[in-house]
This record gives sequence, structure tokens and C-alpha cells, in this order.
Amino acid sequence: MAQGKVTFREDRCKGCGLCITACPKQIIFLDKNKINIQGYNPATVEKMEECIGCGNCALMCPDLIITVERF
Amino acid sequence: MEKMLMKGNEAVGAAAIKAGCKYFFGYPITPQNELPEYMSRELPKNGGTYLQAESEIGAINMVFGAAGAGARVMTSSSSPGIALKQEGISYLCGAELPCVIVNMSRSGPGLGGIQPAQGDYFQATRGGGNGDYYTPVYAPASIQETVDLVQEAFDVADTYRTPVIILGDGMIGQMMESVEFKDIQKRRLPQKDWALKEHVEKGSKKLINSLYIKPEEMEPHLQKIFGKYDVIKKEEVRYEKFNCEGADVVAVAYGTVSRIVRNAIKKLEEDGIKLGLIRPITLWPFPFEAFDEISPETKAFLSVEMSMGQMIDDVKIANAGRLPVEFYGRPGGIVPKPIEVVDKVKEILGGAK
Amino acid sequence: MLKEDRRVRIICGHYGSGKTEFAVNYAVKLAAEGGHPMLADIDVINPYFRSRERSAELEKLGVRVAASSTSATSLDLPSISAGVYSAFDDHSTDAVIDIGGDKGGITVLNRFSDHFSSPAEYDLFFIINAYREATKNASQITDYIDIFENTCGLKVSGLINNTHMLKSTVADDIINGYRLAFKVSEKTGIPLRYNSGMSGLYEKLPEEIKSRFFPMELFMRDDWMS
Amino acid sequence: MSIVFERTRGMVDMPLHYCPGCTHGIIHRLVAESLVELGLMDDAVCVSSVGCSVFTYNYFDCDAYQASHGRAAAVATGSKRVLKDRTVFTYQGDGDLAAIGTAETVHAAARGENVTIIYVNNAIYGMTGGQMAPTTLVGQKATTSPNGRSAELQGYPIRVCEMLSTLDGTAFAERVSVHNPANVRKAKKAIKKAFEVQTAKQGFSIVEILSTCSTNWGLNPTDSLKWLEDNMIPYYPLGNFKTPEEN
Repeated sequence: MAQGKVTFREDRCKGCGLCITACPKQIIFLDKNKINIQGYNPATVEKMEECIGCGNCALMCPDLIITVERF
Repeated sequence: MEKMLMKGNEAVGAAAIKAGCKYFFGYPITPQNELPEYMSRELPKNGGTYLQAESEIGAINMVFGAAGAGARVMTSSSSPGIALKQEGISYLCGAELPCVIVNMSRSGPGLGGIQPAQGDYFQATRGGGNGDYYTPVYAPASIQETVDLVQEAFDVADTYRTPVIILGDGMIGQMMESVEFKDIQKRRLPQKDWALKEHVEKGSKKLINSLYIKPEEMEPHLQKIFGKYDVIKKEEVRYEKFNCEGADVVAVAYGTVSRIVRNAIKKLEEDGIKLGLIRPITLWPFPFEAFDEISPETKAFLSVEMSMGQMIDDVKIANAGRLPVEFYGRPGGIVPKPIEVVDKVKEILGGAK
Repeated sequence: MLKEDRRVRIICGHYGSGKTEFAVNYAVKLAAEGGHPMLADIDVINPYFRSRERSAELEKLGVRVAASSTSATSLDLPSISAGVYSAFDDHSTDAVIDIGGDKGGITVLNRFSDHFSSPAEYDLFFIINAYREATKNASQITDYIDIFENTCGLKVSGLINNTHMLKSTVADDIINGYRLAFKVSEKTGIPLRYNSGMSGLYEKLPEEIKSRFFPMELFMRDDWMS
Repeated sequence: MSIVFERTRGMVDMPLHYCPGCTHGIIHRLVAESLVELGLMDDAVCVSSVGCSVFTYNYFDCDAYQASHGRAAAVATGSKRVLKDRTVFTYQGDGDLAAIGTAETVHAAARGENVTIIYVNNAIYGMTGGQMAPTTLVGQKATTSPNGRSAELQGYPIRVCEMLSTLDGTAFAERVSVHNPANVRKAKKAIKKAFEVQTAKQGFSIVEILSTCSTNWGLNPTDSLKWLEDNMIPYYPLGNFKTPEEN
């Protein structure tokens, strides 16, 4: 299976969680330990090795903060 | 072009085309229908587009779209239809878009009647829409003057980036008179570098907008617009002063009514009474300066209107409390007769001299 | 003179050519000549300057007026009065039918088509004013005549030279219009019926125009108008 | 390593003002991506409306108008009649388009005005605080239908695509949704197709996009997607209602 990598532009994240619902691997979560400059818990991925680079998270992100790469 | 007979409404159309108007968005209402009819027939022959909108509101917003794209554009209506256009006029002023709007006014309020009236003076000069704005308002008194002012109006609109109103009463629209299309003095007009263009210059995103959500941005925007108004007040005031030197009474009248007053002046001369006339050609800016010099013989101003009295407010401001300001008006679609004005003047003077 | 014309006189032309003023003058003159004129105003084009505005004056002068079914003279509904039918149906009347200008005006005539009887009863007079933009030359006028005839199915039976510049009309204006109308008449074979103009101009006109001169008074224009 | 997804250059790099989870952002992106991929971005003219999407003109990297409430289709008409070769589109919500702007919309469609309407339907007035919209569902609560919209009192919601597809001037009408990735992909296809219809001068095109309003619906963003799917789609069926015949 393809390996993917997602990058969040954290400062623009509004913590809405739509990316979480879209992720087939369920590896995205809101980082409760972190507050971005807007004051939200930004979305993040811990187990990046499980990412398949499908891009669904980016498709659902209303704030255009996600970049997806595949290799 | 040789002299010919034209109805006011079609003369407006011919003048607009001569001024380079390429777009007209119309909607039927009496007594201005000959104008959209003329434009629907003649504009396509002159490389332009006539489009009948779904309503006056639709039409004025199409004007907004076309003016924002840099076109010379016009719309017309009559009183209740102009009321519907007020939203758009306010937006055009806010977005500083040039266009010409014709009102061949009828009586009101409400559906009123279709006969000529001047009850839209407030609507035209005080802004009928929301917010802080004015529009230059021209009030022609003959078809020839209509033809000249319509052409002038397009230049004024472009010079100051503002909508300009031609306020003719229904009589001006319906009356037949001889006209000649003279080449008017062309102004040096600014480039429309703010307008959307057919060919986009990269990296120059343009916005046609009246929304300034921050008060600290809205205030300077208004100050800029009112700065233009100051220039318009200085440069564009037009009026005619007739027979005022040594006049017993000075009438103030515009449009059709000024013609009736002129007739009354002749009749009064036979009785040895001198009636003067101040005829505002621009209703906004109002020609306050015309009232500066008053002969010592003059006993009163007389505002004559086809309304219950609207311009009289400006006459009172201009008079600044110096003389009595009298009023004679026939509202509701009645055109006053010269003899009625004669009688009113005699009444003011306490009977025949 | 007017009694030589056919019983139903329909006055058509480019709008602004002076149809209404001519129609009103014609009806008044018919009354003066002892006819029983009825002026049917079926102008649904113009909101102002329609003969119905002068009904009261006209009735005094012996002209019956039929126009709108509403009593308001200043209404922009068509609401043609059924009384207009009598212009066609009542053979004792001398009818003068004042229609609105252009094709829109003459179209209205069609709604009376089933009341048209013998063509011998109709005169369709075409008014020419050489100072109107769309009737400045002979070919423009013949085009108009074609359109009118095709629209209403009647034939134009007479030309009226009503060339004028309102109150500033001079004899030369009438003469210029006469030349144009004459050219149209030669081209189409339609007789030039009248040359109309303000009565005061009669003396200044050449004989050929005088013989068919129709003197007019202004009913429709207030004294402050040009 | 290859980039599968990155921010479109069709949008100005600035934060969007929408509430967290508002699907307006997704729709903005789809419009911008479509224009960029079709090579139309530089030529595009956006007509913003009044409602939550009032600032749309800031976000698209193209020329724009800010129209008065409901009149975007009329402004687009005036603009397109002058700028015949540019891609003119409006971006309007349901209040703007289907209430105050009904006449302007219907007549632009009837005239076959060669413009594209991006119509965002979230069944509520967002900007003014959750009032009943022309598209609010029967039974749906809003601040001006506190007991739920009643058909007897307030009538029925308007299905804009169905209505406009009866008009001969409408060339393309499709309803899509953005409640999950599969539908987002379909939505983009429809938006692209609408712009292509305009480029081919085939007439009026409209894409209705079902959207959410977590804030005024009173649901979290994830539940909002579910609510859209369960409640809006049954009343507003997805699909194409009209498309130009291939020749």
C-alpha cells in the first residue's frame, strides 16, 4: 500500500474535525495538548506511517490547510 | 445633423447614443416607454445592447454590472420605477460607478397618475436610497436642452465616477419639439483604470464594491466621495437667471414649469409687473449663488412647482431669511396655466399695480 | 371639401407626425360643414396629447368623442370603449379615427376588422411630416406605408402633407413637405389629399398648395409650448 | 514523493472568515480549483452576494463585484453583456438567491444568460442569525420558525434546480453535496462542467451545493454533515437535472 504524508498548516487550522471524519485510517485527531495561535486544538497525525495519501482529509478541509504527499 | 422634430423620450435615446452609450437596461412604465422602445430599435444598429430587465431593480443592477465593466450605460423609468431603483443608485454611489439614470416623472405617492409632476424633487436631490450620498441632477426645460444635457451627463458621470440623474417631468418625455444635435464641447475624461476590462492585466485584481465593514475605512471612503461633491458644487452648478434685475417678484421654477413662468412673465409685462425667473438647471447641486444678488425692488421669491412644494425648501435655504418665500403648486398631474402664475404674482403684490 | 372623403376616415402615420392635431381639426371642420362627425380615439400608444383630453371642447363644437371605457383621460390602460364600434357600424356618422403612431398604433385597427364593410367606405390617410426622423425621405415613407397596409389590410388612400416645425413653422416648411409628399404620390399613385398648416400661412403659399390647403388651429398645444 | 494535494493558487492566501467546519470553504476551494484547472482563473469575474458569503470577493484571486442582496444574477448579466469573453459567476446563498433574488435568478435563467451560478443551500439564514430560509425544511427549527417550519403557516421549501430546469434558457442544472469526500469529488465535476457550459456559450448554468451551518443548526461540524445527509438529501435529491446535449 502506498505511503502518504499529510502536513497541516497548523496556524490556520480551526479545529473543526471534518478531516477526522474523512480519514479512512482514522489517524487524525485534534491535539488536546496544543493550542495554535488562533486558540484552537489543531488537527494532527501521530502514526504518519499508516497514512495512505488518499487525500480525503484535504478534500474535506474547509480552510485549505492540508497538503498531501505520496511516495 | 439638420433640425428635426423629436419627442422628448426618443431625443434622450438619440442623445445617449450620440454620447457613446452602448448599454441600456429598461423596464416599461408610462410615460417613458418611447425611450426603451427607441433604444431597443436603435442601439443594436450602433453596436450596442438593449436588454429589457425583469424589473426596475433588475435593470439598475444590470447597470451596476455594466458600469463596473467600464461601459457607458443608461437606464430610465418614471417615479415609482425610480423608487425601485433607489437601492441600486445607492450601491452605484457607494461603488463610485458612472451611469445616467432618466426619470420622466409622474405624480405620486404610490401608483399616483401618469400625468407630469415634479414630486420627485426630494427623491432626486436628497438621495432616495440609504446612506450618505448625492447625485448630480439635471432638469431640462426643452427637448433641445434635454439632448444637450444627456450628452453632458455622461461626461459628468465619467469625470466624477458618479451616477447622474436626468429629471424630466412626463411632459418633457412626451412633448414634441425641434432639436438639433450639436457637437458638444468634449471634456478630457479620466481613464477608467478602476473598471473591469475584457483583457485582464495580470496581478491587478479589481473590485467593484460598496462594502466597507470597518468604520475607520468607511469614513475616509465617504470623505473621499464628499470631496468630489465639493468639486461638483464648485464646477457643475448650472442655472439661468432671467429678467431678475429690478424684478418685483422672482419666480424659481425648473423644467416644464419654467416655460410656463416665462409665459407668465410676458403676460405680467402687459400689466407693468416685472417677474424674474431663476431656473435651476442642476437641482443638485442647487444654484444657491443665483440668489446672492437680489434687486432692492424685489419683494418676494415665488417657488412654482408641479408638486405640493419640495424645491421651496432649497429656495428657503438660498434666501436665508431675507425675503418672504411664496409658493404656487399644482400637484397630482396638473400642469399649471400661465394665468395662474400671473394671478399668484398679483396676489403677492397685493393686487394689480 | 371634407365631405368628398369617404365616410370612415382613418388617420395614421409615424408617431409625432401630427395625426391627432389633424384628426381633431378635421372633425371640427366636418361639424362646421354640417356633417355628423364622431372622433374615435383609439390611440393606445401615447399617454399624453390624445384627442380625448379635448372631449369637452369637441363636444361643444359638435363632435362626438369615443375613446376609453374609463372616464379618466389620463389613464394608460388600453380599455377601448365599445362606443368606437359605432364609428364603423352607424352609417349615419362621419367617422374620424385617430390611431396611435407607428405599427403598434395601426395594429389596434385589426380588432375592428370584422366591422369593416365595403372598402369604398374607408379612407386611410397617411400623415407625412418631413421633419420626423423616420419619414424624412420618400423611401422611408413608402416603407412605412407598406408596413401599415400589411398590418391592417387596408390600403392607404390619401397622403396628408402635415410638415411642420410646431409654432415656428414657415411657408417653406410646408413647401418642402409638399415636394416630398408629391414625390411619394408619384411613386405610389396615392393621391396627395391635403396640405395642412396653420391658417395664417395660407397667403404665403403657392397656388398649387393653396388649392388643397387644410387650415389648422392648435387644439393640443398649450400656449406656453413651442 | 509527489504532491497529491495542495492549496490551489486560485484562492488568495488569507484565512477564511467562516465558522469552523462550515462547508463554504470546501465549496470555495472547488470553484477556485475548477477555474484554475480549466485555465479560466485569470479571466474569471466573481459576483459576491449578501449573506455569509459576502466577502467571497476577497478570497478568489480574480476580479469581483460586491452585489446588493439578491441581485447578483442581474449584476452578472450587466457584466457579462459587456465582458463577453470572461467567465462570470455568482456565488450566492439560499436567502440571497431563492428569496430576495428569486426574480433576478429566474429571469437570468430564462434569458439563457451565459453565466454560472454557484448556489449554496444550507437551509438557513447564516449571516443574520439562523432565521428561516426559503429552503428551510418543513419541521426544521429556525429563529423565525421556533416550533419548526409549518407548511400551513410558512409553505414549502423551494427546489431551485428543479424549478430552473423547466426553463428553456437553463443549459445546465445540477445539485451536489459536500458532506463526504465522494460527494466533494462529484461536486467538483459539476462545477467544472458548469464553467465549461459557459465557455462553450451554451447558456445559463447553475450548481446547487448542499452545505452545512453548524452554528445555526446547533450541531457540531461532524453531526452537521450527517444531518445534511439524513434530512436535506431526501428533500433535495442529488443529481443532474439538465445538461446540454453533446453534438
